[in-house]
Amino acid sequence: MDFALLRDAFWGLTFDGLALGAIYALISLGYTLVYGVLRLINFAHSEVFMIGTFSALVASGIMGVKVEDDPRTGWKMVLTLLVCLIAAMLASAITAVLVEIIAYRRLRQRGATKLATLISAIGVSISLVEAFRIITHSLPREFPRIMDKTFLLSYAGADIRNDKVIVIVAAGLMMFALERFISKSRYGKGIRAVSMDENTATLMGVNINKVITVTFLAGGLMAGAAAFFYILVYENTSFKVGFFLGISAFTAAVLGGIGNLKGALFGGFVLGVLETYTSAVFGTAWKAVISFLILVLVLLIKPTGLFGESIQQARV
Amino acid sequence: MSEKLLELKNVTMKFGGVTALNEVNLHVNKGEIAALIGPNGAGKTTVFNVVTGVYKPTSGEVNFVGQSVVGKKRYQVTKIGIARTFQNIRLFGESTALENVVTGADVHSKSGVIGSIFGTPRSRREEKAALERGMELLAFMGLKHRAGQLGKNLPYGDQRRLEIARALATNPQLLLLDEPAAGFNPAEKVALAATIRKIRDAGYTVLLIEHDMSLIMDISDRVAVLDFGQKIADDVPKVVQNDPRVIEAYLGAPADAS
Amino acid sequence: MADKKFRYNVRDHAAEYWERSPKWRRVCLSISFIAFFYALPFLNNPLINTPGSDFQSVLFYPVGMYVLMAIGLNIVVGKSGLLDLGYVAFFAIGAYTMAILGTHTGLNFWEILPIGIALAMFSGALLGTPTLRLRGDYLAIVTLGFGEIVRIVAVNIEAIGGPRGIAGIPTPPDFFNAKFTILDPKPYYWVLLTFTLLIVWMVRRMAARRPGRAWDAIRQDDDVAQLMGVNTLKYKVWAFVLGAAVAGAGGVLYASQILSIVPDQFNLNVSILILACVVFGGIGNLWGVILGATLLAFTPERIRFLSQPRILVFGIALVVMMNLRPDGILPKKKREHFDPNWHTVEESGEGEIK
Amino acid sequence: MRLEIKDLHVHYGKIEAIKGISVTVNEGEIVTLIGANGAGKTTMLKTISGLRPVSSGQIIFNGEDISKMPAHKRADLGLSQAPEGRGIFIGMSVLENLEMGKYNRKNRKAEMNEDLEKVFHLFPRLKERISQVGGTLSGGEQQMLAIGRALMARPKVLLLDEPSMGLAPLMIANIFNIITEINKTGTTILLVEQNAQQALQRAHRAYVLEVGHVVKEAKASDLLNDPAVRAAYLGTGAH
Amino acid sequence: PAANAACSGKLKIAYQGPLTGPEAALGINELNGVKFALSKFLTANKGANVDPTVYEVDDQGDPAVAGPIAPKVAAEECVVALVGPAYSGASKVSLPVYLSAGLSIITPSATNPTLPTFGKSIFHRAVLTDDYQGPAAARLIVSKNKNAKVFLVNDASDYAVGLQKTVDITLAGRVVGKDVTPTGTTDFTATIAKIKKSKATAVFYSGYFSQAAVFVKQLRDSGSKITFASGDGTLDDQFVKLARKSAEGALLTAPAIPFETASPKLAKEMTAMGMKPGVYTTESYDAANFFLEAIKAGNTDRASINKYVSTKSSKGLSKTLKFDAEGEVSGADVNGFIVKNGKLVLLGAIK
Ligand SMILES: Nc1ncnc2c1ncn2[C@@H]1O[C@H](COP(=O)(O)OP(=O)(O)OP(=O)(O)O)[C@@H](O)[C@H]1O
Ligand SMILES: Nc1ncnc2c1ncn2[C@@H]1O[C@H](COP(=O)(O)OP(=O)(O)OP(=O)(O)O)[C@@H](O)[C@H]1O
Ligand SMILES: [Mg+2]
Ligand SMILES: [Mg+2]
Repeated sequence: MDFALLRDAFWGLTFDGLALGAIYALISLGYTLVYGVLRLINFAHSEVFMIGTFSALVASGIMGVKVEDDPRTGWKMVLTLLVCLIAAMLASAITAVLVEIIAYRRLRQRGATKLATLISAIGVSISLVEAFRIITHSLPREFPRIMDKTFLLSYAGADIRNDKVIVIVAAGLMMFALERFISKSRYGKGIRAVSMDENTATLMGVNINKVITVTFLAGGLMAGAAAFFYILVYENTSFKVGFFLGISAFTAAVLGGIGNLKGALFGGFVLGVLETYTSAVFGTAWKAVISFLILVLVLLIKPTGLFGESIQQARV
Repeated sequence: MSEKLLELKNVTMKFGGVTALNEVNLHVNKGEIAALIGPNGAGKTTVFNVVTGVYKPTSGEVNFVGQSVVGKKRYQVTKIGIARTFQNIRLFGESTALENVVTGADVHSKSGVIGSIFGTPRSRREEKAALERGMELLAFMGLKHRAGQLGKNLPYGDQRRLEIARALATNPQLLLLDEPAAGFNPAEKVALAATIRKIRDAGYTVLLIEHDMSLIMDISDRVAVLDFGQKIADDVPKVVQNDPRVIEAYLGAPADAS
Repeated sequence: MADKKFRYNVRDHAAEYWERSPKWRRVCLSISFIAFFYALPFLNNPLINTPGSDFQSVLFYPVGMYVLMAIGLNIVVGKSGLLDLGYVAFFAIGAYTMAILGTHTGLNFWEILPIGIALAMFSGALLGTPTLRLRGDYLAIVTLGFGEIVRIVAVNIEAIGGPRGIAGIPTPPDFFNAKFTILDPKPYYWVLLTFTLLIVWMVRRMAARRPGRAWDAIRQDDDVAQLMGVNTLKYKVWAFVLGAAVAGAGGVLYASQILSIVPDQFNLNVSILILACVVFGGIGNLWGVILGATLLAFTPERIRFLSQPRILVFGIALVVMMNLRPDGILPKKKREHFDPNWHTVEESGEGEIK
Repeated sequence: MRLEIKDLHVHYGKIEAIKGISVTVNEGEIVTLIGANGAGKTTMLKTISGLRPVSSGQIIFNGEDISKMPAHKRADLGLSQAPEGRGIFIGMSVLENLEMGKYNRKNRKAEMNEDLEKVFHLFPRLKERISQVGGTLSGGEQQMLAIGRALMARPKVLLLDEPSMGLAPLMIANIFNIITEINKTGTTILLVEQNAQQALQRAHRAYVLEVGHVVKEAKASDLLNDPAVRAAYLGTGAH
Repeated sequence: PAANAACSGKLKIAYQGPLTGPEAALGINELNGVKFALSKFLTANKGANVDPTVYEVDDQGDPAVAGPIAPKVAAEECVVALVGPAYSGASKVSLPVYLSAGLSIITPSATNPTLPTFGKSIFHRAVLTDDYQGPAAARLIVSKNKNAKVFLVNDASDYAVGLQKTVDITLAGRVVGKDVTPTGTTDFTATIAKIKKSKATAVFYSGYFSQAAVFVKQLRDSGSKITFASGDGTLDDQFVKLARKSAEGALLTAPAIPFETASPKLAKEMTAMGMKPGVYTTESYDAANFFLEAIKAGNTDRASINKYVSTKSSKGLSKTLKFDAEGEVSGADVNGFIVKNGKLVLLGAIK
């Protein structure tokens, strides 16, 4: 146990943890959104993210970026980054919507159990991972460096790097935009209504299919953004990239209180920082164990996560 | 003669800003049919919830045959002899009628998981007794022919009756019925009144919430009236019926005695 | 539509046939049924053979092992409705018990078996008691985490082999004429089959009695179950502990057959696959679960000739099947019983109560 | 807004719950369906609002066959239902539940306050509980909320399934007055009630249902005096 | 078993390793090596006694999956030799079965030192175990950096932990810190903070190339310029491709050499056939060739092929394969490499 390291490198670890957490947060939004409407863990969401990373990669190729090139600068850089971001978001969003149609819709309309749907989503997840494994010959892929990584400033031993700043800020902004959309548009209400009582929701004029599609779409967009930021910071991907991030992001969603957007954001950041701290103190090997124990502790004290509303049950 | 079975002393139940029960004193005597009436949202169901351990009262005492039920787990409350039905029917829809009732009857079984795996004599005995008790109660409620049907597939009226059977199966000293006649037509209400009387005659004590005044007047020995969480009357039906406060808060027009 | 009716009829007919059968016929049917399964390793049928792998071995692992674990998980997920995504942990605990005790003490398989089961049960209770108060999907993540933790701990502790695991696990001692060697999976299969039959028998007894009713009640409406006097936490912990026991037993046997284990074998995928077996077969229905596990374990072996797209095909098949049969292959469909005796008493409250 | 149901058949799996029912509700009318438990009254309403699929037959609303139309579109046409079991969104506040009633209406903002005031006027209790979550309301409060929410949509045809269930006597009288009042402002109403006495007093016409069939159709006032109906549905001792 | 007449002209060489699932990359590298060896052999020896396709055995790198397949492979009479299993875990389960069936195996990549006890006479290993590589890696680091203070990182895999242990022992007093970053770690922030705090001048990463690339990139992006060293799991063109500039100056060791370095010509040929060489391609190519030579020398049954590879030697691309009594390859050198200008440059045998 190395508490001294945590003390000495506190701000640096915190900053880097926030950057990681921002990516978790964006992914966990997808889990939380789908959970919010269907009360289901979307097991294929990690693959929605995975496809986003590959799409950003393809987009960079289309933009003429080569791996051996020097990083771009100026407008050219901004444009390339934007195109990659949009490509990732679009691809992930489309994937998410397709996942809903393939794995969820029919089952839902037939009134299948939650578990049946869960397995169907797992099937989609397995298929996507394997399909990408075959396409990529099981090899990881590298993402070119489009933007030079520079230190903006150093504070108390923490090196603040440009790409990570972008990630943290952008995640916050996207989250804000999503929150606005959900709370200002009718969809937010529609989503909640569907999650509580589908039948009554239709009676109120809610188009359930549309609401669910929008939900998956929004989750997909966020996962796509996460994918782009991930690949911007870590610069590589592989068919199994979704698995590990997926588990962390899902944990983050639960930590924050699954079904709650603010909770997902908060949970993501908290988990990112927490993982970084525990890696520093206990060693990276134990980070999953410690993070999990903390999660259990939180749940035992607050059974619905940090931000979770108490689970709504009809009263007796 | 009037041995107090259940007694609420100064019970207050607050939910955030809402005071659902305000210093309520209430008791049920052994062997009577007591009724609890009052406008919507007066706190009637909340009384049931406090008594059965669903809510812990903000303050006050709830005593059942001399022991406090406050802080007891829900299943413990059932074990010591209080059973209830629900305002919104809450049956085990995927279980058969018989299974629903036997689940209640299991309360007093001692044998657990190990016993049932190895089929110990006690477990067999208890199993048999529970099943017999279940059938008996189904027959009593006129549901014997429904024994093998799933709860969710029963007609509405039978669902209500099955809830009563299930509650009776726990062998309660006190039976709490929350609007058992809701959704019944007049003929069914008459039949239900007879059933409730029979339950009382069999030695159970009943506390009943109902909005149908003719039913209440017909069968209850004593009526307590709640309004905005406060008890405004508690007396024999005739008196309560003509209490101006009750008329104003609840009945509207003077109810004609039938 | 038409074929749906047909399918249900077959099932109902089979069940009715069984119920109508006199005792001697039931005994005969059961015996021949069981005998068939004991003889299965000798069956050489091109339809069910596995061209890419050894059929007798496949019967033991994955098929037999998946069936056993699916039955165990079904107690947790199917009967009491608790979503457990870390079931592999108990399997791992059983296997590691066998591996550690087998290599470090003189105890043999039969002596270790109860210890392994007990340890699995103990950890089930340890995990369950605090966490089973959590509802629904919160439990799912907690169990998922637990499953991963057991694996990670095994990787990180050098004393139990770290990532290299434990090798040289002893085989069970000879049992009459049956010799347990890695070269002959048959005796293992028979032991496994015996375990399975035993557990099926136990589960069926429980399901029809008080615990079964308690679990049914908890699954359908936890609040009301409590108010009907069911100590729900106790029964949930029991479900967890029994499920753990089954997986623990499986783990002990498995380790003694495969002779060396590594932590990576006990990953999340196993938990998910076993869960898939349960749901795919027909959650809550014992026969469905057994069938589901058999199919899901067997299919990837049967389609080995596909080589690269093998797992892809498996994933797609999972989606397609769930879409076609959302309630599983043999859904739990409670049959409503009509006993003519029940109509004899005149209706409308004629009965009497004490 | 005329609602016309022609030879409707509805199934639950293999069970036929509605076996060829024809019902007409003319614009401006209150029509009530009475019948014993399990007669199929709720099923009728669910089918009209689109929650149950039609096996055969037609539902014609304002001249248009809507029997295949998804439920949410029917809501947009002006069909509004206060469902049996109330269908409260348990995690939403009273206000949010009421707002859901207006989910698809344009210029909701403008109408909103006006309609909210109306509902609160009818059910002052709801105003007191405006931010309480629906799931914790008492049974009767939920019933008021369900009716209030249906009114928020400014329906052309209002489907009410046992609106008096679980309400206190004073409130029951109130509810039936409200029904009459809404009807006077031009809303067509199809009412299902166990409280046949009151329902028949308020309705223009009535249908008597028995196990999936219409056995009687008449002016409500006639049924009120029909001895067979009195015996079966009004209770012999009732007044 | 004696030569089977039905197998005449159709002798099969099997390859066993992960061909599907998350570990498949490694298995496919190896399978390609075997396939390529076979196709070269068949073009050079028209009408040879060998089935032109490799008998593929997919164990997903998982001992559990290997369990039921090994007996089937053993029962395939025309399979006379097997390259693999790729992973130690799967090997431990498979070897006893192959031993009883007398099936000769040469593993290109399973480096667990205890494997000979499982395979006994039929076991051969075409790579040096960690016992050789670790010390060599340690010497390489010290030779480049006299006062090296080394930080050790491993990815918690069987291979990595074993390798790190031997490096650790040889470096003894120079090790200033350790961390484990399990497979799937994407963020090395904490590890890098630890490295910086330990004032290490070199880091030895024990694990596979894809994660090594992520790690070294983050290390460089954090501004650290300390020596990066790693073992054969990282010795892959992919590593250089993935890490690009950050890989510059990385020291790598391997008891073998990458296919491209060993023979650029063959590598090109192979790529042209649609197969990319990667980690362990060279070893499996050599292993397959050894078996093919045995067959060419007229051995058509398992026993004689096993005898051939156990006693004779074969000059491979990576080294001369000559197995000692334990089945371990002997007399081979551990080579050192450095990444220079985006290329893996051979430094020669590490003394
Ligand atoms: N969990 C809770 N949270 C907040 N308020 C509650 C809760 N439970 C009950 N209330 C409020 O307390 C009051 C009393 O409710 P209760 O259910 O006891 O009424 P009731 O007398 O049974 O009415 P009804 O006849 O309509 O069923 C109601 O106004 C209700 O909204
Ligand atoms: N979900 C269902 N599954 C199967 N059968 C059903 C279902 N819902 C209703 N039924 C059956 O359809 C028939 C009509 O039921 P419905 O609920 O429409 O009656 P109702 O007239 O509204 O009765 P109530 O007065 O009890 O509300 C009944 O026989 C009932 O058992
Ligand atoms: Mg109430
Ligand atoms: Mg109804």
